[in-house]
This record gives sequence, C-alpha cells and structure tokens, in this order.
Amino acid sequence: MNPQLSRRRFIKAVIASSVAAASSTGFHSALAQDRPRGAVERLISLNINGQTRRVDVAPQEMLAHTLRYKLSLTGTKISCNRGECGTCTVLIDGITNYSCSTLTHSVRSRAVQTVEGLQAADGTLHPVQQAFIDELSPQCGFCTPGQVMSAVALLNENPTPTREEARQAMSGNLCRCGAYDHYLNGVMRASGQSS
Amino acid sequence: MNDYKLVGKDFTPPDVMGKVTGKAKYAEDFRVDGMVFARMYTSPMAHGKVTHIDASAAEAMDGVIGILTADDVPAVEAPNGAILTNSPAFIGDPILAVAAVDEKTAEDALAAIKITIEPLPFVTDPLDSLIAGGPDAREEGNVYARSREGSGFRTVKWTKEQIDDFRAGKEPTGEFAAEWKYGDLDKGFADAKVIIEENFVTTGYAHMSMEPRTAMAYWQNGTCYVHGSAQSHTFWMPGLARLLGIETKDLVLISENTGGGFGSKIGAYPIAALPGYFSKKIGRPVQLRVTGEQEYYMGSARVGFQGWIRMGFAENGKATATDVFIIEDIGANATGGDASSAGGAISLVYDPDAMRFRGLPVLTNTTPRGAQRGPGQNQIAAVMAPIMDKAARELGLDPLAVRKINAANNATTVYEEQRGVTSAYLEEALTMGAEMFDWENRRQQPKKNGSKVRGLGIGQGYHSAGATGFDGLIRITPDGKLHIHTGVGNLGTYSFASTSRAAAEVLKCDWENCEIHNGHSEKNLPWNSYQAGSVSTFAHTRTNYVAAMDALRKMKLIAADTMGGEPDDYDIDGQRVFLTENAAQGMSYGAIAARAIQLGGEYSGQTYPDDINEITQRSVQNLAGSGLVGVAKDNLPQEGTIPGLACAFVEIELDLETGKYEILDYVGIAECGTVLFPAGLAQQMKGGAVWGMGMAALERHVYDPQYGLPANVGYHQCGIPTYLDVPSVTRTGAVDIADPQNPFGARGIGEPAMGCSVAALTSAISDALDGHIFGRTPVSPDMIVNHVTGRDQSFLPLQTNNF
Amino acid sequence: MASFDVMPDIQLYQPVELDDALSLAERYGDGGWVLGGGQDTYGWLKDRAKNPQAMIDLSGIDSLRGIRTTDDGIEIGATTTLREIIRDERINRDFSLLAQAAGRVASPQIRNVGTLGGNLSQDTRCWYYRRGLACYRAGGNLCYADGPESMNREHAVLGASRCVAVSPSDTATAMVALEAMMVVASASGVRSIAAEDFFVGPATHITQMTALEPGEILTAVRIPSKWAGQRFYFEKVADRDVWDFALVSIAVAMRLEGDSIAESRFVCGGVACTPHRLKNVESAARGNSLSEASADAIAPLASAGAIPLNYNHFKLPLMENLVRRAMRG
Amino acid sequence: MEFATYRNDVWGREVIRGVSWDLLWLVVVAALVAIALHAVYEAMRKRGERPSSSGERVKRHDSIDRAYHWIMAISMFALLVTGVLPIIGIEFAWLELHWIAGIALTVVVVFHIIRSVFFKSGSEMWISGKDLKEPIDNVKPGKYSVAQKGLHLVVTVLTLLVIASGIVMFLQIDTPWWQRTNALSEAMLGVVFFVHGITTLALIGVISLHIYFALRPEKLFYTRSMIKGWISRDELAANHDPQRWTPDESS
Repeated sequence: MNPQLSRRRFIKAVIASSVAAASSTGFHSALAQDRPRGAVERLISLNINGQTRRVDVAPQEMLAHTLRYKLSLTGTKISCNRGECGTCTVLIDGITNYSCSTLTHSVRSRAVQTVEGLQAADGTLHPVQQAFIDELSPQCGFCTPGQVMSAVALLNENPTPTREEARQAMSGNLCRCGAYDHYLNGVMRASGQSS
Repeated sequence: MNDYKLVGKDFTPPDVMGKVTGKAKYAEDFRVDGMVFARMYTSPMAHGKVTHIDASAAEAMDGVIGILTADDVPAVEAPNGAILTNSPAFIGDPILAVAAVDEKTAEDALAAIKITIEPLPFVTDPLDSLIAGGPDAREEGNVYARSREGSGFRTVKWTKEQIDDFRAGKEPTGEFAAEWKYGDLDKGFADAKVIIEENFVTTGYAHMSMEPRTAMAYWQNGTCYVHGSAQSHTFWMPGLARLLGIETKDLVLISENTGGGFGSKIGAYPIAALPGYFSKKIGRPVQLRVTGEQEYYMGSARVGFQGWIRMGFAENGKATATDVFIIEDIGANATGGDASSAGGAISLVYDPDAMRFRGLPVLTNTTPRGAQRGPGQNQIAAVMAPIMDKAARELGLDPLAVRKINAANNATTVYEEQRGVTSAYLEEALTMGAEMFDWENRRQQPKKNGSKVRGLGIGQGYHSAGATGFDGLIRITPDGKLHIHTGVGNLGTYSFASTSRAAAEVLKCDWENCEIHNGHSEKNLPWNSYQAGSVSTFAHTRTNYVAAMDALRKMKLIAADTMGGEPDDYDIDGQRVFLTENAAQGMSYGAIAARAIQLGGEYSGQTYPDDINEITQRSVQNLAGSGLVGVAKDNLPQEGTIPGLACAFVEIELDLETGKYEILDYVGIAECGTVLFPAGLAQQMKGGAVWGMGMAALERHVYDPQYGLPANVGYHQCGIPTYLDVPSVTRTGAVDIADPQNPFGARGIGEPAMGCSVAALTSAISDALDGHIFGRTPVSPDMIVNHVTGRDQSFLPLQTNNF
Repeated sequence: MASFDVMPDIQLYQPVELDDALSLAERYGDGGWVLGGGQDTYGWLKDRAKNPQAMIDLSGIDSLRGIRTTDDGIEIGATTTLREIIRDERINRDFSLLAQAAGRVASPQIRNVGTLGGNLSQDTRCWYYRRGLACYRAGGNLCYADGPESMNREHAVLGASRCVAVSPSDTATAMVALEAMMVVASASGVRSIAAEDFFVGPATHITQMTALEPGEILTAVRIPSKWAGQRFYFEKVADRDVWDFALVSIAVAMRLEGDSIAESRFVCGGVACTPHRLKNVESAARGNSLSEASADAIAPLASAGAIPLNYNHFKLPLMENLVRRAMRG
Repeated sequence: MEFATYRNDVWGREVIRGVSWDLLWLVVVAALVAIALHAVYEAMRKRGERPSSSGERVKRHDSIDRAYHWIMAISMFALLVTGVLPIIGIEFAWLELHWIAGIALTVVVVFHIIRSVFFKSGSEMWISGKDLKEPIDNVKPGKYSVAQKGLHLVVTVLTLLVIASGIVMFLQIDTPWWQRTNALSEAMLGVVFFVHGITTLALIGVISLHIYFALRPEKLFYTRSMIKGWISRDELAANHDPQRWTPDESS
C-alpha cells in the first residue's frame, strides 16, 4: 500500500476518533471547546509556500480562515466567503482554488501557494507582480492578490496565452473597480507579449 | 502643451507594490493583542419593532465576551441610520452584535439569541407607497425631503388614476416635494420642432465593494484607534468622532487601503463606530468583519428613479425645453438626493433653453441608499441617450450632431441659478471620440447578420468635479526630502498620490526625493476633501499647490535672510534655492530646512495661518520644528460649476434570439482639463466603463413585495460584471485642455467615466432594436426576448426593484 | 436572523476507500452530507441553512476519480473534476457536448475542484430556498416563489408541483441527452439509474433533486457509445457569461442519416426541476434535415405545455429560439 | 412525543408546521391493541345461537344510502392512501389524485347531509338519552345501536374537519381553476395543516375499528345489509327493538 494512502488512512482514523468527543455534544457543539486546544488529531502539517507549517485546524475549517487567522497570511483576502468573487484565490498543487471554499484538511500533503510566496528570496517580484505594477493593473487592490494568483497559474501552464485565453483564465476573479483591461494588459506583459 | 516635469507624466504610486504582494493592509488585516471578533444580528424583517431580546443562552457560552445592543449606542432620530437599532426599517438593519474569542463562537452565540420583532407595514416600490392606501415605509410618513430650508417627513399619496396615468406615460399630476426651473418652458416647447415624451425607470442597486466595511477599534488612554474601510481620510474624522461621541483630537483613524467605495464610504458610516463602542464596553479590541451579505444590506445602494421627461428640440437639434419629474427611491434612511443632481446634469450636458425639474423622494424598506458613482447624473445619462437618438431620428439628423449642438461648452449655464462653468469642451470630446471610433464609417456598415444585429451608441457623462477651501500641508526636512502630507483617502484611484505630485511640481522636486504621508491620522495629515464627487484632482492639486507656494515663499525669505538680497531675487531648481543671476550662490533644500528649524516661527510651523482647519492645526503643531513647513488653506479664486465630462462611443452586436449582446468596441473620452496622471485616468475611464456596462445590463435590486425580501444579496445575484461581460479591450482618450481655475488646469473624471458608458449602451441597445426605448435600466436578456417576440414585459410599467 | 458566514462545528470524514464512505453514509443517513468538491456544500453550512452532523468528503477516494473506457463507451468517476472532463481528449472527441456543458459551469476555480458528481447532484438555486426559508423543498408547507407577487424570473415553466424551482446543472442536460447511466452505490449494493430517472421533480420528491436516497453515493456516470461522435449542440443563456446559472440552456444530440435526422435528444435546462426532454421536438425532428425551414417548423413545439409564472414567460420563446438554433445547419 | 412539528416563517419566527407524523405509528398500534383486546373479550364471552339470515327479509338500507356509503368509503380510502403513503416514504405523484378524491368525498358528503337533513328523518342518527341507557339496562336499540350512532357521530365530525381543512389547503396550491396566493398567514397555514393531519390520524384509528366491527362474525349481517340492503327477521328480532324501529316490510 503506498505510503501516502497509509498516512491518509491514519489521519482519517484520528479524525474519526474525534467523533466520540463531538457527537456526544451534538452537531452544534463547539469541538474547539470540547477538547484541549491543540488536540493531536487536529494538529496537522501544511505545505505553504514551500514551508511546512504545523497548525491546529478544526475539521470544518476553511483554508482562507487558516491562512488569515492562524498563519497571519493576510494577503489572501476574504470578501464574499462564498466562492463568488475570487479574492481568496490560492494555488493548490499549481491549480487555482477559492480558499474560502476549500477544507484545510483536504490540502494536507499538497502544495499551497499564496501571494506571499511569489517574491524571490532576494525580494525580486514575480513577473506577474512586476507587470501588474508596470501596467497599473490594481485599483483598490482588494482583488489583486487573487488576480495575481490566477495569472500565475495561467502562465505556469501556458507561458504565452492569447489575450482571450487570459480573459477566460482570469474570469473567476471579480474586480469591482473594473480594472479587467489593465489586469489583462498585465498578464500579456508578464508573458513577454506586448499588451 | 505644458512643460511640467511631473504633471501629465506616469509614475508608480507608492501603494501599488503592497497591493500586488499582498502586503497592503486593509482594515481586517490588522490584529492586536487581546482582539476579539464581533458578529452582527441584522433584521430579518423589512420593518418592525424589537420587543424582546433573550441573549441569556448566548451570554452563557464559552468564549463569548459580550453583547452590544441598541441600548449601548446613541439613539438616532428616524430616518437616519443607527449603529444598532430596535426599530429596523429594512432587512439587514443591524440590531445587535456579539463579541467572542473567534468568529465561529460569535456566530454560535448569534444562533442562540432569540429576538422578538413586531412587524410593521413595509413597502419595496415607491409607487406602491405613493398610491392611495399604500403602506408607508416609516411610521412618520412615506416621503422625506431634505433641503436647505429644512428637512422633514411627509405623507404624500396619489390617486390610483394619477398612478395609472404616470405608468401610462402621461405627465405626473401628483404632489411633489421639490421644484426648480429656469427660462420660459412654454416658449421652449412652442419653439420645438419635435417633442419627445417618455417615462423611465432606473432600478437602484448595491455598491458591493470588494472589501466589506470591516472595522476594528480599541482605546488607549482616552484615544480611540479605529482601523476602518474609509473612502476619504481626514474628511472621515469629524463624522466618526461624532458617531463615537468624542472629539477629533481623541480619534486616530487608520485606513491605508480601502477595498473600494464608489460612494458608499465617503463619510464615516454608523457601523464603523460599532467596534469603538463595543471595545469600550468590554475593554478589549474588537474587530467587526461584516459578511458579504451584510455588506449588501448596509453597504448602501444607488437611488432608483421612476420618472417622466418631456423634451423639445429645434429643427437643428438644439434642446429648447426640458420638463422632468423624478420620483426617487431613497430607501429606508432617506439618503440620496440624486434627482435634483440629475436635473442639474440635464441643464449642463444638454443645456436646454428652458427647464423645469420636479422631484419626490419616497421612502422604501429597502437597503439604505447612498451616493453611487455619479449619483443622479449617471441615472439620467442612461435615460437621456435614447431620447437624444429619438430626437435625431425624428429630425433626420446624425445622433452625433444632435449631441454636438447641445454639447456643454464655456458658455454653458447650469441649474436654476444658471451659473457658468469653469470650462467645458464636450464638443471637442465628441469630435475626438468620433474619430477614434470611426463613427461615420461604422454608421454605413450593414446592421443585420442572421439573428444578430449591430447597434451603435453615444453616451455623455457629467459630474461636478471639484471642491475648494481645504488645506495643504508639506514639509521639507534637513535631509532635503519633501514630505507631502495628504488626508486624501486611498480607495484605489491613486488621487492621494497624483495630487501630491502637484507640490513636487511647484517645488521642482525629483519624485524619488518625495515622501507621501497618508492613511493614518498620526502621520499628521491636513484637512482634506472627501474622495467622491470626482473632486480630489481639482481640490487637492490646489491644496498642494498653495502649500507648496507657501513653502516656496518661506524658502525665498530664508534664502534672502541668509544670503542677502530680496526674496524675489531667488529662484529654485534641482532642490536648491539660488540667486537668479548667479545660480552658484544658493542653498540646498536641506540647508534651507535646517535654517527654518533655527528660525522657528512660521518657517517650521510654530505659527500657522489661522484659517486652517483644527485637524490641520494639530498636525502642524506635531510637525513644528521638524523642517520647513508649507501650510495653507486653498483660498484660490473659484467661481462657477467645475464640470468633469466624458463621452463614449460603443458598438454592440445583439442577438435577437437570446437577448444577449456583445460589446464589440468601446471608446471613452475624458474631458477633465489637463491630464494629471495618464495611467490613472485610463484606469478610471475603463473602470467607469465597466460600471456603466453593469448598470446597463445586469445590476438591480430585486425585492419580493409580499415579504420584503431581497433576492440578490451576493455578487452572483447582484450581477457584478465579470471579465467576460465586458470587452477585453476598452479604448480611452482625453481632450487635455487646461481648466483656467486650477493651477495645473486639472479637473476630476471618476463619475462621468461611468455615465458616458451606461448612456452609450442604452443608446446602442435602442439603435439595435430600431429605436425601441425600454426606458429602464438594466435591460436584461428576458426583456429583449420579450420585446423581439412581441410579448408583454413581465413587470408593470415603472415597476421597480423587480427582475 | 443572523447572517452567518463561518463554518459551524461539523464532523469531517475523509475516507480513502469507497466502502468506508458507504458505511459512513449508512451510519449517518440524513445526518451525513456527502461532498466532492464541496462547492455547493460550504455555502449551505456557513449559512447554517442545512445542519448535517458530518461531512463525508469523497475527494480522497481514488477509485471514484478518473475517466475509463468501458466495453460500451466511457465511465467517468463521480469525483472527476470538471477541469479534467473539459480537458479530456476522448470526451472532447466523442462527447464534446459534455465538455462544452462542463466548460460553462460556474467559474474556472470552481471547475478546478467541482466534480461531475457534485455538479449533477447540486441543489436548486431558487433564491427563496437558498435564503434558508422553510419552504416545501426545505420540508415546509408552502412555496414562496409561487405567490402572486413572487420574484420568479429564474423559476420553472414546466413540471412544477407546489415547488417551482429549476434544475441548475449544466452537465445534467448533457447527461440526459447522451443517455448516460448513473451508478449509485450504498452499503446494500449497487444500482444504476438512467440519467432521465436520476433527476426527480417535486411531484414525487419535493425535497430532493435526485433519486439518491440517504446512504447512497453516486459513484460514476456511464456514457454509452451510442452517441459518440454524433452531432451535438449546446447553448446556455445566462445573465452573466461566466459564474452564472442558465436562464435557459439546451443540450442536443442528433444522429444524422444523410442530411436528415434519424434520432435526436433535445434537453432543456433551467425550465423545470429536472432536465426537460423535448419529446415532441424529437419526434417532429425525425426525418427532417437541418435547415432554416425545419427550424422554423419545429421550434414552436419546444414550449408546448409550459405554464409561466409572474416573471418567466420569456423562457418560452427562449426555448423555442434555442431549438431553432440547434436545428439550423 | 411531540404532537406537532414547527418551522421558522419567512421572518424567522417559529410557527407550527403540522402534525408530527410519528403519531401515525402510535395510532396504528393503539387501534391494533384495541381490536385485539375486543377480539379476546368477545371470544371469551358466551353467546347463544346466531340469528338465521334466512326467512323473511326487512329492508335496512336504501340502495342510495348504500351507494353513498361505498363511494365515501372508496374516496376516503383513496385519500388515506395518497396522503399517507408518501409520508411513510412510498413516493409517487400523489397530489392530484389526492385532491380529486377529496372533491369526490366532499361532493358525496354534501349530498348526504342534504339528503339526511331534508329528505330523511335525520333523527334516526341522533343520540338520545334512551340510547345512552341501552348498555346499562341492556335494552335493544332501534335502527342503530348507540355504538353505531357514536361511530357515525365521530366520523361525521372528523370528516367535516378533514374536509374543511383540506379545502383551505386546496386553495393554497395551483389548480386548473386558480393560482396559489400565499395569502394565508404562515401561522394559520400551519394550524390548518395540523388539523388536517390530526383528523387524518384519528380517522385512521376510527376507520380501522369500523372495519374490524364490520368484519366481526356476529356483525357481518350489518355489512351484508350495507351491500344488499336487507336483514332477516331473525336478525332484526335478535338485535333490535321492534318498538323503536319498525322497518318497512317490503324488500
């Protein structure tokens, strides 16, 4: 049996074991309060921006919540908290996800990348970040981290997208300021194509 | 053309870096020790009275720190919005808040609270309240008129016949609350070759800024620190202090970045004061993260119009007379006042010889309304465009010609008082746009292709774009740096930075050598205007200009005092003050600053003009002795309306079978005087275009009239435009003719950028449908399909807040 | 009514074997909430509009994921993401109708994690119901969307019975058109249901959208080769071109002999509580060629039997127009 | 056990939803127990020869009344089946069948009321003091025993209630003749659902007893009379007091 499976088997087992604690108090009971904080079955390892972070995660916890409230990675924004806006977009194994609608427990042993993880060690910006600056892509900037992540995912997969491909790939990120045109300019610039 | 070093040049605003790296902090990104999280219970009922609150179960829960109710905050007189209320007047009106160790616990507590509310009559469509026997949104009445003479409730009812006639498109004969007019209306209509008469609806809709109006607050020895989501900065201070019941000196507002405002965060809104009261009550820092749904409820919305207009045009297309009647849906808190602004916009953009405006603001139990990007001007822009087209058609003229002959220019007079404008070049804008768009040629192209039909549209947008009387504050430190202190809020227009460059321009400073101080009251900011009404560019190039001129004067005085001669013998450049004859003899800005500190007095801010605002005064006091201080109130001459103008040309391809249309091309032209920041201007023009596209096609309030329930409380249901609902490329340009009343010739543009867009689209839709006028925004696919297949629309004429 | 948006306490299971999932589903019955991508789960739970005891997350079960070739067509695992379906070469070649439909679901991020099973079994979007009101569908005793003043532009014109909600799934129409079979497992065994019977209306199941009973899990979808590589037509009309639900959509599969239609399946979405087959259009289409003339002749049949509500009679001409477009050459 | 279930109304206030269907099992069990007890009691009781059904016949039920009884029985049965099966998990498109049967029931009941009030001596079903004494100084009954009258009275009340509440509910759905209005307050709607539900449960109980008695050997002749219309002289003499009921001979 492959090691990953067995590890997940183990985690499933411990999560299941927490039911006893929970079910007795009914489904509205607060697990967090029922068991000592940091109870072992909730302490999991997450791979965030290449680093392993140990964190105490409630079974029902959403990734955006873990990032912002537990790991202080506030670059990932929460707006609708419903998967209707895209401000919370992060990459999981390179694919864009709404972190407000992703169970933290489902990203164990997967690579999570947030906007904080794009800058090089020496502070050099990711080409997308630089292009968004050069094209003055953001307005209010609240949706920008999500826009950046969607653009990064696109360029990882398709280094020279057409503007229409970019438009489709970015279409899961709202911008209430209406800066779409400038974001697309930014994507095209980041891909080395004149916008 | 001018020879400015900074004005009219692109630059990278200092806050962009933080936005692309995620380091930019918004209100809810702040954490302080001991901070607890608050959640709100909002009214499930459109109108009612809270008779009982049982929070015992909630209070008993582990992790629950406290509960805040209306009794803990100042009572507010109807119809104004309260921080918390026991008399909810719309679904979502905040009733209480719970603070707990985390948000989940706070929500568990909310779920355990039992609140009894006794229902009262409610209404969601103004006409349903206006009709005899209809319910009133407030016990005090169904109309609330605000005016200089005084504001107050009234109960206004129209007979069923009057309502029916209004719906049928006849001139309203019912009672109204406001009226103004100029010129001879009868003569105007008598002179007209054609008279167009239409009724219209523009449904209100939510602002839905990306950042919900989160706030966090804590107290430190008598001072309240508030991290808020503020559209303006220093302009917020007096209002927020009033809400908190403290003086501005005891308030620190931190708002470095704001996730959009669009008019919904101009001044301090009640909920921003909730954490302050809560923190005071429980003695811990409190953060209130408003949910997306609550942001819909209390994030305010555009005022809806239900109106009637009669407009006369002479043979050459000149507007001879306009008679307009507007019922405005002012929600439950009687906020808005868009209607009169709409009338003003007509008087400016189309400049009819004679005009009458009548208005009636009607309360509904829907979300609070507020200024929304071009409040009034943009609703009427959407209404007017197809009317101009119809006039052109009936007169056999080119729609462009009709707009040009009426276009606002330097001779245009505005409003009842018929005052002048500082300058206006709408005709030039139209000419420029028509060229970029290739209007003439496109008009010749075939219209129909299978089920698809092309439509061309022209739109014009306007908003008064300037304010005066605010303060400028700059400082030069011994290290030679120019510090520009600005109280301009950062809502994403970059005006806080672009207007700061005015000071650097005057003092001929390299931008690299300048530092902007903003977003935090402890950074010693001057009293500045609201970041709304497109005023910032005009107002704050002026404040920074006067502050810089004050600094320049002082520098020359110091130079003369130190190196001899008269101040006028000196000139500046390269961050030096030197003798005009002998540039070698001079002092660096740094040296001047050091000298200013030695001299003290007005030079380093020990003394300051007495006409500056107390907020500016405190800032100067704090800065005193740290360098050469330039501070002044903007007393530069200013008369007449300061117009921000824009026009747009659009081509759509409308599918008659699906009711959907695609925007093939969009050209937006700004007429905002000198271009201050080209990239920023393009951003505003394009963002405004997207807003116009949303208003034209998608966004509207929908309320179930039987239960008073809102249908669209989220981004999806609100129909916020996405990447795929707007063109991939939008083209923009600017007339770039200096305005005489701004030292750099600049005026604002934010709002007209949207008005021209929605207008161009209503015009294009009408053109695609052989001149059919829906007289309504938004125009959704179902309406188009119904029209094309000859079916009735599902709604009553003039019905609003419906699909 | 508070406005909630944080996940309340709820147990989570992430089994890696189907049998574990099935025993959990059986153990919890009504109290268990089975999810794949979870994109139609968390909103309900955050709102506290639905309060299951436990989430059973299937996304870790490898055997439920992937696209396999069978002796008669293909089998798509229930937790295969829409992203995988949209990008699958075989599906794009043989069943492009499904790829097209999946491509119009929600937004890229949601397609990245949203599963086929989830998209097929998602709940209706009726805004009254989504508000958490205790209507018929939520076990109550009235329908708020079907009052004299109700705002029901998006609601049903066909097959309503007390509840007037519509099926929101884009892939469901394609599945019915392709005559897919739904493979449903429970602790007591496996049954397979024709797509047409998998989606159920309010007349029989007012609180369900599918035939799935508590304890049952949709494990896979089998698409027979019958329609492989035939002529397809898919179109979705929504207010927004991404991230929106169909006002009306249509999925069509046709087998042409020469230039005349030998057999066809016309299925409309957004008009009834289930994907709605236009049987009279199908029979009328037989023997016709694809042309403007036959389009005009057959289109009017599309809305037969429709009963509009206050705000949705536009759906009738829209259905007709979509059929017209499908019938064009 | 709860008698009713509750839900939140459109504004989050708790209102009654309807009867708690858990009671259904209670009713079924209670009915079966009652039947069992009675059966045992009857079994142990000594009784003489059963009257013969042969010989001269007298008329007990007009054909029109018999028809009425059986139409009502059928529609009632249809209503119970279409109404209750979906609740216990047997799902089918029941709603239209249910209200069609409901209309049938309503029509025959109205007919019966009119007929018995205006065209028959309604008195034959009235429970008088005499009737109440029957069991005590065991006097033979007239046409109907006090038990039969009692059952009829109960069924009458329940049927009228279930019909009344059913009509109100009927008005709350879309039909070929009208569209729903949602005009009824949600609280009142819940009460109506409750009444309909609780009377349904009571009817289930009462009807099962009625059927049981109809099938009891010593009472089977009543059932026959409801089918064929007649009873024999013997049966009449054995069970009725000719003073109090003198049926017309001809049959």
